[in-house]
Amino acid sequence: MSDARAIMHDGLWRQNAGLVQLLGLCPVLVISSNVVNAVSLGLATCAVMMLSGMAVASLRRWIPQTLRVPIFMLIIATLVTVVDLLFSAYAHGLYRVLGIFIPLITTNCIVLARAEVFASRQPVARAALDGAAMGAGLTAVLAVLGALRELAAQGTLLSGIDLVFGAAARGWVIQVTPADAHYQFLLAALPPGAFFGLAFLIAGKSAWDRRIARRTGPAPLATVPDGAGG
Amino acid sequence: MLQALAAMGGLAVLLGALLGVAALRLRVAANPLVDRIDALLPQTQCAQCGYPGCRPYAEAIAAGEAQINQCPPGGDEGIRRLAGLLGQEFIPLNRAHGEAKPKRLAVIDERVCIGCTLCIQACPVDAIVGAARQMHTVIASECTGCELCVAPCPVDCIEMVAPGETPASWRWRYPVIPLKVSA
Amino acid sequence: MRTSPFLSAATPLQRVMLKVLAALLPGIALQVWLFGIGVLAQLALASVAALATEALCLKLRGYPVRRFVSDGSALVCAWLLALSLPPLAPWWLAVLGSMFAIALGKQVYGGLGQNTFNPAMVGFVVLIVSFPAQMSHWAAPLAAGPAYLDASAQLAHIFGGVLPHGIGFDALASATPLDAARTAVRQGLPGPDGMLGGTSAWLALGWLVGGLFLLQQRLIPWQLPCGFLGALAVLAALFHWADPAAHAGALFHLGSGAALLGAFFIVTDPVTAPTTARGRIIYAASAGALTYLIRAFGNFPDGVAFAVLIMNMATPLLDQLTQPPVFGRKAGRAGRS
Amino acid sequence: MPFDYLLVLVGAALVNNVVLTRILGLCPFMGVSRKLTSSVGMALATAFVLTLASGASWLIEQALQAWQLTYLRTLAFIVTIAAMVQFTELFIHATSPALYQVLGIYLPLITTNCAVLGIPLLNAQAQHGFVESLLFGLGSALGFSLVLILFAAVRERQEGADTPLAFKGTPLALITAGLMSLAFMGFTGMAR
Amino acid sequence: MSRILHPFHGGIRPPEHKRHSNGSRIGSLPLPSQLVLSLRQHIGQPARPIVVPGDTVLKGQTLAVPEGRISSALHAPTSGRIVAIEPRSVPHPSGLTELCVVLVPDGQERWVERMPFDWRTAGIEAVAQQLCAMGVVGLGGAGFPTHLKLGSGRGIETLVINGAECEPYITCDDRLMRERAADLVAGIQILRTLLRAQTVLVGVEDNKPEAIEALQLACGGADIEVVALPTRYPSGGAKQLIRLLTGLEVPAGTRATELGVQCFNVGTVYALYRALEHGEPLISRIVTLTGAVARPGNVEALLGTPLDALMQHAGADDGVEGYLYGGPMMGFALPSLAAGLTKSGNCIVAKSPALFPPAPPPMPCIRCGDCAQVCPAELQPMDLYWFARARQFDRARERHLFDCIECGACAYVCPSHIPLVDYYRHAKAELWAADAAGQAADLARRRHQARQRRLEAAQQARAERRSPHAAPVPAVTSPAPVVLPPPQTDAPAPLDEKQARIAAALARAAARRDGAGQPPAAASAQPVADEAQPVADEKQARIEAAMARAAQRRAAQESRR
Amino acid sequence: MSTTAAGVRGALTLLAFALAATALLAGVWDLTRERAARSAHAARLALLAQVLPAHDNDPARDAWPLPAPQARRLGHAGPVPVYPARRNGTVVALALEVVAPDGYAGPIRLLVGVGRDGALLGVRVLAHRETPGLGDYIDAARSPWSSQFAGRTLGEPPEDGWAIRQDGGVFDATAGASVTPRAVVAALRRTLLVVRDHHAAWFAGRAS
Ligand SMILES: Cc1cc2nc3c(=O)[nH]c(=O)nc-3n(C[C@H](O)[C@H](O)[C@H](O)COP(=O)(O)O)c2cc1C
Ligand SMILES: Cc1cc2nc3c(=O)[nH]c(=O)nc-3n(C[C@H](O)[C@H](O)[C@H](O)COP(=O)(O)O)c2cc1C
Ligand SMILES: Cc1cc2nc3c(=O)[nH]c(=O)nc-3n(C[C@H](O)[C@H](O)[C@H](O)COP(=O)(O)O)c2cc1C
Ligand SMILES: Cc1cc2nc3c(=O)[nH]c(=O)nc-3n(C[C@H](O)[C@H](O)[C@H](O)CO)c2cc1C
Ligand code: SF4
Ligand code: SF4
Ligand code: SF4
Ligand code: SF4
Ligand code: FES
Repeated sequence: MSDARAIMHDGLWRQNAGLVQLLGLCPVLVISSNVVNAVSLGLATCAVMMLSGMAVASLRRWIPQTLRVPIFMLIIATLVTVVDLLFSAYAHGLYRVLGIFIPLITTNCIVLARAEVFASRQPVARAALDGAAMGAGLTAVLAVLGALRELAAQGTLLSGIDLVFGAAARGWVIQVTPADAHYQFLLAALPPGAFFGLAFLIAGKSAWDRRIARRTGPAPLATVPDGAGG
Repeated sequence: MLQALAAMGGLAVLLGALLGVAALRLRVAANPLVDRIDALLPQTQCAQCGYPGCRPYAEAIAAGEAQINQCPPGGDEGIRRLAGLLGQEFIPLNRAHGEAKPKRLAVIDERVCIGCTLCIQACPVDAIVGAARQMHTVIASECTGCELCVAPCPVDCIEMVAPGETPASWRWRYPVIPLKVSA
Repeated sequence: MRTSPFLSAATPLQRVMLKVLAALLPGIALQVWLFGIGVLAQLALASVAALATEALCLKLRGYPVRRFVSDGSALVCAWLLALSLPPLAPWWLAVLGSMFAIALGKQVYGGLGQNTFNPAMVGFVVLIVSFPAQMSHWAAPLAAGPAYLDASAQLAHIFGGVLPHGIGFDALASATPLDAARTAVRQGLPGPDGMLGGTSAWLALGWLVGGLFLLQQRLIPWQLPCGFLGALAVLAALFHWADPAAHAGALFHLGSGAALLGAFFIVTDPVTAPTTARGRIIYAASAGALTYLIRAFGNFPDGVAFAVLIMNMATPLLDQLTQPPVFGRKAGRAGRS
Repeated sequence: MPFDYLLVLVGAALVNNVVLTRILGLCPFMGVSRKLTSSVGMALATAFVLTLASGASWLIEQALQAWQLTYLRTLAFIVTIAAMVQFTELFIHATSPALYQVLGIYLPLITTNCAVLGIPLLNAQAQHGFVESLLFGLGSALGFSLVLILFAAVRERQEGADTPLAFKGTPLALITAGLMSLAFMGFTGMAR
Repeated sequence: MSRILHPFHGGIRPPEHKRHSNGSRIGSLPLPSQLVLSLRQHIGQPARPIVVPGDTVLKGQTLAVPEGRISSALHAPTSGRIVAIEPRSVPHPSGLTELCVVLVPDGQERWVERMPFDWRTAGIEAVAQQLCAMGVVGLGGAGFPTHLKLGSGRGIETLVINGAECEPYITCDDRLMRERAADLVAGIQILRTLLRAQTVLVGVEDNKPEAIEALQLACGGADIEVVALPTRYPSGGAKQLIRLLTGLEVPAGTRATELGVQCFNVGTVYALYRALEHGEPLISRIVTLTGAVARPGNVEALLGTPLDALMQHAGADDGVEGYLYGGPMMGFALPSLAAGLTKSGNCIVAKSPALFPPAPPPMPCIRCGDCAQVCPAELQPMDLYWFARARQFDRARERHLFDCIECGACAYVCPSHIPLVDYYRHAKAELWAADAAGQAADLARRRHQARQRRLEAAQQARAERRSPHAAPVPAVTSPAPVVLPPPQTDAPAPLDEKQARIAAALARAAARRDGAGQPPAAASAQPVADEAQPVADEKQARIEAAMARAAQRRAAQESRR
Repeated sequence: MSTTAAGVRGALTLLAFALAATALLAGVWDLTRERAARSAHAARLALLAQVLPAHDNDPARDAWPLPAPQARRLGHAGPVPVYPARRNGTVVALALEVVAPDGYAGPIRLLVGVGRDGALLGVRVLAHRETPGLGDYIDAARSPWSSQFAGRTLGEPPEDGWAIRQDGGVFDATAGASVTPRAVVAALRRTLLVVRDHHAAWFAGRAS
């Protein structure tokens, strides 16, 4: 099913929210200071996107054009609040760490953008897949950025995992630099570090894309809309 | 629960009514963006962009359906202007639509022309004169170099030639300062 | 093809940079005299790291390495960074700072002349934010210090992190006047008495000599140092007048920290400062004011680096808003018919 | 008292700048900063809505707290903001077509600027009073406008630089934003 | 008495190098064996030749007449025979060729009849016409036709005579002022009367004391003020000179006349004097030969004199590595010495490495601001450079690129040795080209829209004709109002019908060829061939080949689909 | 469609969606409310447990508000809770929220446990703005620095020992960052003084 693959490819790479569309940047930059936070928020966003995609796609017949944006926002805000309530009940530690960034998924531009651009014109299944793919793409970026920053800042991976899986998970933390070296590079943990990290990720992607393009020759001819040229 | 429903319901009724009224009052004006985009296109009308002329392409850009890098006659400079107008990042010309090349003019080889008028029908800017069965000529000052007249000619008598350079038409070149040693 | 003019009378860029380096020498000499050989070690470390980073970046970007590395701008950047480091700082501080300064502050932007932020200050700020502990360990000046480290001991500390037996760093450390002043004020103790800030005032004199040389050589416009020092002094005097107990006076502020070094060598970086006369005044005066505010109310002891970076981001807008009227287009000037 | 208010204003505008310190509202910051003129339009529009939203959301928050419905906060805020943005658009269109021409296309984008929701949420979290809320909103709006306009001017200049190809465009803008954020750390400690 | 000067912003003081060439009197040159006269010796449209190869002409006889509003005439510098009118290389940075009249002197110097012009009674328009016919253009560098600078007789307040000669090396105006001061003053008096100027100011840089003295002497009691200017390049720029002398600033895009001032170069005034008082058209000019030459100095040379003859006369050294046309600040490197001297050729400098050490390779701009400090137009040259380099030409225009007078002061002081003026010239050229392209696009848009409308109307008409209820339609063969090209007149022919018609056309063409063996009427415009038959054959062959090509192409297209 | 009709239609549509959304939310809230409150409570208890000895009551539920005058001595503007830990009904320890106002970069909020014998049981930093990497070693998550206070009383060390080493006291402090620990030590000492002053009442389980 190449259609689904195309949607996945778009979401994960070609139209990646964090690297290409540059939407939903605020949580990406703030919450990516370690892997656990990053992935948690990424998955929450992913869930909201999938659900809102489905909701919008299934309800689109009843949504008047002029009230589109407020109603989309209504749907998204509701779903986000549901997620927020669930976090507060079942992952309280994480709930405190993520703070206002859970409610802020509401205004995460990528959610509304997908609702508007994709979900409001597509069947439910595709909308769900698109939401999931976009969310997964965002989560992937968050995970990579989180890992890079956590490594650079404190030389660990998965610190804070106990907030998700309880105190038992404390041992899962991977100490990359020797603990007694007190390694730290604070810049990486601060917002500027997030900006630099994302910049280098995007630069890397663009360099990679260019290399691929060089290897495979110029892009294939764009499809000409039917009836054009006459 | 009831309180919640009442509160949100009240808010929604208030805002919904406001917006409902607002939506009607909002006039949908013609999109002035199309004109501004069209003004930046070279008007060669060559259809290389994949649209049947410059204006349709302008409309497609305004509607967000087309990229700004599909017009070879406009070249990088044209893309730069479009990017400036639309606040987008510059992207290089999409080679799939053709290469940017210096403007050339159509010249009809008058010894071969059979006067079939096919080229006249093809020319989007009426730059070819001549009546049926008469020899045809291109008005150089009005030819946009779109090459649309080349293909229909049954005897292949139309050639695209680059106008020669004279001191009057000569332009100062971009000062080439070899800073980079390799790309 | 090269066209007119066919004549040139400019001091070549390399010479400009060399003169800036030369202007730093009096201050460096004083700093070595005050703090010891460590200063030279930091200079050397930063220079090597900066040149190496510059060469690597140029190579990666495909530019002629020799020509651009030899333009001297990386050295200026490295020296200014090294001079703002604690003389006994561990070796990797200077190296890391220079790498960030050149790679992130300069080459990512396209190299010489294209950067938005002052590279040396980018390096400095990265360091002070990332390694506040190491960056605030200023040893006391040798002349006044409670303990004396000879050259080899200094180098041993810089490169090996070891101190002679029996001496802890606490024994060597001294708060710089700015730091001491703010710490005192925060704890309700009497602040400095408005006099010059001890030994660093001597240093200030060194930078002043170099700065005057640059002014005389017309390598820096007067608006920048004057605007900077003027705003700093006026604000300091104002606050001191309002509450002498809580705020040190103008002379103290001019004589301590990086005020004069900044005024003559950092605020004046041509690439990152505006080019119009009005823009330069606004830029430098704002930087001076911000320096004072950060010193007096912020968390960092010295504000020069932050103030300069903050104003760097205003430079393009200032340049645009302060365009002088072009010949024949001046309002109110005869000529508009 | 006036001094406290000034502190709130300056604190929100510079010390805890929405974009550079709180990291909110980045999408418009990155997206509408390629041209100085459009950034000025965006700054004006956002400043207006942000201030208005701070005031309106304070009212709503009072009601929600009175009825113990704070879990509806996000929902109520965002619906109000979305409606307010649309209404602003209408209002400007009706009263000043010239201004509308300038701001028109930026207005709808404001709804998804997370600063517009984030600042009211922070207001609610910090239990600010009405005047404080309004000033906090205004200060944040000023801070947003200031850095957006400066950033746009910086980016306009950078367009002409020999930036390495991989960094041209967005990566360089992000690095610049990062350095701006680093520079703004100089303000830390200057207000609560 | 000294006048209060109004110094302009910026400026530089390059080494003068005037001493090489200003020590000796204006010399002359033996008649060269050939004169190459470009038809574009001035700004504007080139002149239209009215002689043909083979004609013999007298000295001063008109060779070409002005074409269009901004143009000027061209005359034979000496008597002789026109041997060719053909593209020859001209003094232009491009090194391209342009239409030139080539004249071989007969050595007899026979003049046409020369008649002084009664400029006192003739109206100013008549005088202007006479100057145009005499080919007088500005000799200060730009070559703007002088008759256009006289205005329409409204008169001006201040007449400024430009004797500044601020560029290094050039001394032709200096020598002119020293040696022909009396004629020059007579010319100034003519201009003052014509323009009804109240004040006359002659600006001369104070590094030419002899010229100042000579002029003052010649002025005698006349109310002409000779003002010594501080030596500072580019005080000779018209706007800078006007500002210096009067304090008025002429904005870009405005003419000085609007402010009541007009400025003429001394050489121009002298030429005007010769043209009006002696009836001599502009056929020669004083040119400085200097630089790395054995005998630097000034010569009065006939227009069209090959530049290598001039350089031979001056004795160019062996070490010369190129020549500049004009001074080192504003001139350009000559691609070849084969061109002939033009009216704006005030100086030729032979370059040697000693005088012109090679510029070090350019470095990036560090925004030091030195250039802004010296820019007489008060621009921010580094910004213009930044935008021009990034090809953001519109931004450069916003920053007043077109106020730049290309004086080169900025590049002179740039520590990074950036050829700034090159960038400005490039940017200006691109902007002009873009403007032209924009106009062409507007034209194309209008024509395209007209065509669309016409086609729509035609379609509608057809639709109406086809509809059964339509009124009986006149048997139209040419429906819609036909504009320039007769459009496809017949009703839409089905494809095969069209093909048939093409075939018919081909057949017709073949028949015509076979029958009369005459070239088609239109072909007579072609360079005439001697024999018809080969042409016909050739045409046949061509058509066949072309048809084969076309068929091939179509086949290829088909297969691609 | 008239303007009013459009208004009514728009209002109704939005109303329908809003009601559905609210209903959904209210439902979910109802379902999670209990659990969320329990989670929050548990988090609070876990934190208190770090500074309190073993106990058999729920200190969070048993907390009483500290009146303003005493709260002010601990650096607060208004009332704050005091958390008692009881074993078999007797109060064995108290946990207090304390503010050290003079940290390097602003106030430092601490949670301090004090035993019946007047000894410090534990110190946890709730919130601070000290320089990361320099002043933040007071945070137990960063370094064990704060554990040195366990067992300290007003007499042990004696009064002039209640200071950091640099100032002649007994408590460690990182060289180059003495402002922060100074503030903490002073705040702890103030806390012990306040507790001593109200020892009788508080450990009897009374507010004052
Ligand atoms: C940008 C810059 C920032 C500096 N920052 C500090 C600082 O934060 N603290 C400091 O003590 N010295 C700083 N210095 C070093 C001072 O210029 C000066 O060398 C030092 O304060 C003299 O030490 P003293 O005051 O102990 O005599 C800085 C220098 C520069 C160039
Ligand atoms: C930078 C610059 C320098 C010039 N220097 C001189 C000069 O020294 N002498 C001069 O006669 N014209 C000079 N010109 C030309 C004048 O601007 C102006 O064109 C001339 O004086 C007008 O007189 P004309 O039309 O008679 O040539 C210079 C122009 C420029 C742009
Ligand atoms: C950027 C910066 C941040 C600092 N942050 C702290 C801090 O959070 N806590 C602290 O106690 N000292 C901090 N200091 C150091 C203080 O300014 C002061 O020098 C130090 O506390 C004096 O301690 P000492 O007597 O041990 O040298 C910081 C210094 C700098 C330069
Ligand atoms: C007067 C002058 C001052 C300079 N100041 C600095 C400076 O403060 N920091 C720096 O990195 N480079 C400085 N440079 C060097 C150079 O301009 C700088 O590295 C550029 O920013 C690199 O593009 C200076 C150069 C000159 C001529
Ligand atoms: S490619 Fe360009 S010139 Fe050709 S039709 Fe399209 S827009 Fe017009
Ligand atoms: S003559 Fe040919 S090339 Fe020229 S505009 Fe017409 S169709 Fe295009
Ligand atoms: S003189 Fe050269 S280096 Fe200096 S600002 Fe001008 S162009 Fe740039
Ligand atoms: S060439 Fe142009 S920009 Fe340069 S100094 Fe002259 S007028 Fe100014
Ligand atoms: S996520 Fe914050 S503005 Fe888009």
